[in-house]
Amino acid sequence: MTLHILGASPSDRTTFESCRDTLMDGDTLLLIEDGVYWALPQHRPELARLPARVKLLKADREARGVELEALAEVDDSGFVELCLENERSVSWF
Amino acid sequence: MTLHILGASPSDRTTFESCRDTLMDGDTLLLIEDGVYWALPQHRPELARLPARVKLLKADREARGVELEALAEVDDSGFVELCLENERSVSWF
Amino acid sequence: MRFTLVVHSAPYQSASAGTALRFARAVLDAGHQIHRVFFYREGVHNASALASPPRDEQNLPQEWRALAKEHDLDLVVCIAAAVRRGILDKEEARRYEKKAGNLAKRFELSGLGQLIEASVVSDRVVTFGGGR
Amino acid sequence: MRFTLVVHSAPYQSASAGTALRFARAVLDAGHQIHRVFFYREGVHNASALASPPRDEQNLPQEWRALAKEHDLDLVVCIAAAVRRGILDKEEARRYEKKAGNLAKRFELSGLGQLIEASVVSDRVVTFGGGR
Amino acid sequence: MSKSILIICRSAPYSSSSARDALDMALAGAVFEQPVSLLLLDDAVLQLLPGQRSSAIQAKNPNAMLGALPMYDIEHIYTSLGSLALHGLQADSLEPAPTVLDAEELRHFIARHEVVLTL
Amino acid sequence: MSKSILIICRSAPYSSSSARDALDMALAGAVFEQPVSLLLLDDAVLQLLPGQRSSAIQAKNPNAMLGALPMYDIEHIYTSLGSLALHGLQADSLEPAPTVLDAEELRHFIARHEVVLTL
Repeated sequence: MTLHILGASPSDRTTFESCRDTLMDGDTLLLIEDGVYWALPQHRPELARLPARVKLLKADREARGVELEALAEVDDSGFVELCLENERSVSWF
Repeated sequence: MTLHILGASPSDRTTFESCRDTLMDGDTLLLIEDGVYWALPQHRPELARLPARVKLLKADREARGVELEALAEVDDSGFVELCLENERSVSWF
Repeated sequence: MRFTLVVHSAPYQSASAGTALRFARAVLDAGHQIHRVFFYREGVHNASALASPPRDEQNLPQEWRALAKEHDLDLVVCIAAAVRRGILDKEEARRYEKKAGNLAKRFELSGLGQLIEASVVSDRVVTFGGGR
Repeated sequence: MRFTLVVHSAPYQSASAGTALRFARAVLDAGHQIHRVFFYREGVHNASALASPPRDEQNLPQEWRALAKEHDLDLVVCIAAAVRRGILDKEEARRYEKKAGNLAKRFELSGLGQLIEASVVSDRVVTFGGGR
Repeated sequence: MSKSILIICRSAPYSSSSARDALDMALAGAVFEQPVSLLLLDDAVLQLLPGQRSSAIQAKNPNAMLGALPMYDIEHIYTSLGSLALHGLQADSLEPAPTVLDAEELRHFIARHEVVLTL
Repeated sequence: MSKSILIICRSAPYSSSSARDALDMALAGAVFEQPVSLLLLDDAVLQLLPGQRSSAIQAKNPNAMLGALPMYDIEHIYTSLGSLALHGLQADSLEPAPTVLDAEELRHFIARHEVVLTL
């Protein structure tokens, strides 16, 4: 299992699509930095279609004023936990 | 009249679309740096639909191995000329 | 578990420079080890001894130094990336005939082999990119 | 005609650092004037006196210095952007209690007012960005 | 001597120093008594999202400073319909509320300025 | 001790130092006798365009060094069908010719490596 870490804003579709196309069942996608803007209502439908579990990084989401609503988030220690639960991480930026 | 200078690759659609949406009749679009990849056959149809004259920066095009074919290019002194022919320049990156 | 962090961005260039520091703290707080932090590409500027941010702004070079002191971290800056970009230790300053170096204390210049070694011996490697 | 150039990127961060230098040469070759080159954001690293690229690589700080010497160019580095990022002249080095500065000769630290003034008095202003 | 200066920022608030650098440029223009316009395109419209608690990442919130621009005689912050649409935002839910330009207005807006600085 | 290392580069050859930095990482892996794979995604596939005359911009052509990787026991340069499609390129017109992974192969390819370094 792989932890995918996406830090790019939805305005960077190429990065999102490359990340999306490498997700496998059982993988986790962690949205950090400008990646948390994927949780804006406009972009959620695409998140919902991903085959991976999706989590947001709490500090980055709060900083940017994005609502959590029905999504799951982790704090920095949860980020570390996700790294341990998965065998490898791939960063997309 | 405005000189628009686009340095972003076609993989950055957001930058292209913002640039495109500000072009007026009589404006010139100069493709520099990774912007010259817009001259790849795959991306040409979109260039052809722009309301502006399109030029490539020669050194950047040659460096990246992109064919000129039916497009127009300028060398660095032509870049300076384009700045003078237009009242202002807007850089997109 | 043993972590290695790879940092590609300079402090003001990308949010990821700050994310890396927060992650490092979280790793240590959870009782895990950091085998190495490897600064590559523009990330070498995290090791500037001359960076002088306003008081009300985060000072990443200083915070890395403090964390390294507290936890005896191995902060390695890629020597080839650093020298090109004007980050020099005393020895490199001499070699390139510059008056003084500017590598902050607790950071060390070394080769990419240190990244490969760290990748091999660590349980997890996490890249903090941004600004491709 | 009078040009002002604004440079936002560091030498290895974006191709635009090199584009700016080529453009400056072309302006001068065509017999026009450069009122000022203003280095902002990561562009401040073009003014590093410590950058030491391999011999077979372009050395942008050195080439800017040479061009400035030949044409008496006004190379202004935004002081607020520079100090944060660890580019200091002698005076700033003293102010922040650092042993030495690292601003290359021919470059000068000054405020954003220099960019505004240059924008007002120049016929054309061209931004060399990259790495938003 | 005076020139109309347009500053175009296209970056989200914390992705880099870009948002704050654009503000500093705008303020410098105002201090030197030049007519300055600030146009937030694409991700830069995200600078106007309310409720940013940036202390969580030890960063300064550019949003607060955007609200102070009228004190420097920069009365309007501009954005485009396209930028709002990119992230599905409504102007009246943003703080400070921007002046929204449609496609045609945007083109003429740019052409109305003598100097355009982008970042 | 040995680990399989995947290096993913996503940058065009001259947009930044990324392409050359990825190569340096791959070579360092090979020198330290680790099994290294180099995957060029998205704009990085443009590193393989033939006929790059980079002396025009005083830059080194990473293409030449990519061709030398087999000497360091890095036999394959990988890319994806999606990356070729992004720029409308054919693998057999590229130099050196990459090994192309379809979507399914790409996912398994990543999962096969113990360490993934991106830039």
